[in-house]
Formats: sequence, C-alpha cells, structure tokens
Amino acid sequence: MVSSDTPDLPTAAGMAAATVRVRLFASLREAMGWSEQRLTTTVGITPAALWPQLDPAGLEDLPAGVRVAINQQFADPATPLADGDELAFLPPISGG
Amino acid sequence: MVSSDTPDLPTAAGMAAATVRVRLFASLREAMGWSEQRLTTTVGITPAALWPQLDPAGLEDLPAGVRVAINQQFADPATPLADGDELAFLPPISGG
Amino acid sequence: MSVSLHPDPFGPFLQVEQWQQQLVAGQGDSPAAASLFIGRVRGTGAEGQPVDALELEHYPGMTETQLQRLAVSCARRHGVTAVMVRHRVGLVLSGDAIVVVAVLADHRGTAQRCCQELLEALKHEAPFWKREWSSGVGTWVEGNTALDR
Amino acid sequence: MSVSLHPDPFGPFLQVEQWQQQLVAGQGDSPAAASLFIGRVRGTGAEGQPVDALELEHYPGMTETQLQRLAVSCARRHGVTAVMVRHRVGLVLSGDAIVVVAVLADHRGTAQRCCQELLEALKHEAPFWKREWSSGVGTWVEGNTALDR
Repeated sequence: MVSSDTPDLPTAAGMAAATVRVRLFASLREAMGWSEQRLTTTVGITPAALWPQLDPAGLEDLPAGVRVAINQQFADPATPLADGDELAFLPPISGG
Repeated sequence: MVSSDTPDLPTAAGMAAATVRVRLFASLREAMGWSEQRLTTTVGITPAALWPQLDPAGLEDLPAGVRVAINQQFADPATPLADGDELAFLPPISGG
Repeated sequence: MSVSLHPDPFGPFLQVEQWQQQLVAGQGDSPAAASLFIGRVRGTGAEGQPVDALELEHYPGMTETQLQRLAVSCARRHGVTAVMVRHRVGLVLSGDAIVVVAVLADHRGTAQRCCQELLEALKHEAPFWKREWSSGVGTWVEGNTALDR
Repeated sequence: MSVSLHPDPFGPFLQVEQWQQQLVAGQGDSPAAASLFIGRVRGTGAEGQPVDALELEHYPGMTETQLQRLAVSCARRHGVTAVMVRHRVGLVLSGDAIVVVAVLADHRGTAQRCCQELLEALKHEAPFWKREWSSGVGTWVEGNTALDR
C-alpha cells in the first residue's frame, strides 16, 4: 500500500531527488577544473550515468583507468546512488 | 728424468707425505672429542678416504649431511689433498 | 595493525623500531622474523630527468581506511603477528622515504610474502596520486612502475 | 658489500641506518628501494620448549669469506646497488637479533628478491651452527627450518 501522505517518497524507481557530493582528485580534478560539488540528481542514478553530465567534453564513458568510490569505498560504476552519498571519481592510482 | 738428489719428492703419485690440518665443528667436534689436529698422511689422499682413519666408529662413509671444506672453501670429498692443506668436516649448517 | 599518513618527513628506521618496541612491551615476545620495505623518492623521473620532489595527493578518510583494510586482509591471509604501514603525503623531497611496510611473523617466509603483497596492494589499491616536480614543472604520474622498473 | 660478524648484541635498525648513511655520503644518492630482513632468536624451540639462548658457532675466516662471496654473487645476479649482512656469533639471548640482511636497489622487485635469496643462501651455505640452550641443556640444531616453519 502506498501512502499519499509521503509525497517525497518515490512511487516509481528513479523519480525522487538525491543530493550527492561529487569529488575529483589529482589529474581529473585539474582537467575538470573543480574538486567538489553538491549535485541534485535522481535517486538510483549510477556513477556511470552521471559522468556525461559532469564531463565538459560530454563523453559517454568514464575515461580509461578512472575508478569510482561511493562513501569512500571502491564501487562498481553501475551501483545505484542514494541520497547523501559521497561519490568520487579516481584517476589511476600511483602510490607507494 | 728423476733426480736421486730429491728423495722427498714422489716418484709415483700418493707416495709423498703431506701434513694436513684437520678441523671439526659443532656436533661433529663434540662427537669426536677433538677440534683440531695435525695429521701426516699421503699427498693426494681425499677427505673421503681420510675419514675412516679419523672416525672412532671406523665408518667407511662420511655421515649424512657432513660437508668438507679445503682451505676454508667448500670442496668435493673426492678432492686430492696437498701438503699444508686445511681440511674441515662440517656438520649440517644452521645459520641465520 | 598500525597505519598512518605523514605530512612531514619521518625516519623510517625510527618508525619501525618504536612500533616494534611498543609491540614487544605489549606482548612480551619478539616474533622471530621481520620483513621490511622502505621506498624513497627517486632522483630521476621516468624520462631520466632530474626530479626535485614528488607531490602526493590522497583522499583523506578513504586512504587511511583503505590502507587499514589492505593491511588487515594481508595479515589474516598470511597469519602474521603484526603489520605497520607509514606513508608520506604532500611534498616529498627526492631521497626522502615515501613508504614503509613492516611485517612481524613467526616465520621468515610468511613475513616476506606478506610484506611484498601488501606493498603491491597499497600501490594499486590505496588512493594516492603522485605528481613529479622537475625544474618547476609538475607532471602527474599515471599508474605505477612495474616491479622491475 | 658490507658483511660482519658480531660477538655482542647489536641494534639491527641502527646497523642498517648507519650503513645506509655511509653509502649516501659516499654516493650522494639514495636508491629508491630498500628491502630488509631481521631474524631474532625464538623464545620456544622446535618441540615447544622455552629457549633461553642460542649458541652460535662459526668457522672463523671461512664464515666471513663465504658470507662475502654469497653477498657479492647475489648482488651481481640481481643487479642491486648494495648489500649488507650482520650476523651474531656466540651466545645470543632469546629475542635478540641474530641476522640482518639489507639490500638497496633502484627497483623494489630486485631489492626484495635479492634479500630473500641471500637470506636462504646464508642459511644453507654459510658455516654457522646453532645450539639451543633450554633449562641448562644444550642441543645442536641440525639443519634449518623450512621457510614456513
């Protein structure tokens, strides 16, 4: 049963708004010209689907070697995002 | 031509006397009850052939795992000894 | 498990020694084997140019968590007694220590394997990004050198 | 190549640090990779009995030469920059460092492999003999523990 008292809850997947904190690092941060933004998008959108909206070149795909972290853990770019998530795009790692 | 003026030189292999310094270490030293002796033997004798003369049990073969060093270098037990050589019998190594 | 990031230079041997002393004070027994790796900033870059310094960017929060996770997982897999990781962040001068991995274990093989594996893991799975500074020009290093490079 | 035997206890980290500082003073450049191994006397023997100390016998002259030879050969084979070996002789108390192997190289893989290989080589090819002292009874250790023991 769906209550009509809770209009903010989705009645179908992908309809509710989600605020996501997006972070970029290193070469990716410099290429895009920003390090962090708050973005209002749709609950359930995936990092892969969000990327073309962020990339100034409007490329469909994540650049080769770029990995995704959700809430500071590596995640599949096809993971659905939830409201309040911290999403990061990470260029190829070079530590140690 | 063989000179009769040098009676100490061998006229046939294995005839001349050789003085060898024999050393034992660790468990072998304790089993045999001595650590070092000077031994007069025949030039060209091998450590393997010398062993039965040293071993109180009179065993023909070197005990399993025992290695030989001649002049402080690992050597084959079948290496002929020369006068003045330092010969050591080394029980199994356990360093590091 | 002892993992930390250092914005300032540290003495790698001092770090390992203090860590080990604390462990022994706590446990009363020194494990028989310690395997260590210390990585320093190379004086020359991939193209042979002189490198003045490396700048090390990280992801505050995630980097620490990820290092801790890698260390715990490697320690469990190999059954070692204790693992230490020290990693510089920020500007690291040429010749300075950038990473230290130390593993204590009862046996040499497990200590060595865990130390090697954790080093590879952190090079590929902990979020760090290097920028080489050479004659005032900074270049991001994309990916890690191979084991033999 | 720096190889030495020590009748008295030494601080393994101090040994490595001093050696490295001398190298850098001489060469002016710190190699990028250092791989180290420190072995200590176990508090328990092969049968689980408490061990108070190890007595380490060696073959004066041959042991030093052989260690040097093994270090040079391993360093050449792997193309590393420098190798250090410190080894105790005489009575070594439980928990004390008995052996230190340190390798400096330009690349982590070569440093790690050379360090491991040299450790195995010296355990099998350098004349040392261990006697475990436990409750006043000394027992010669025949052969080395396997890598995983």
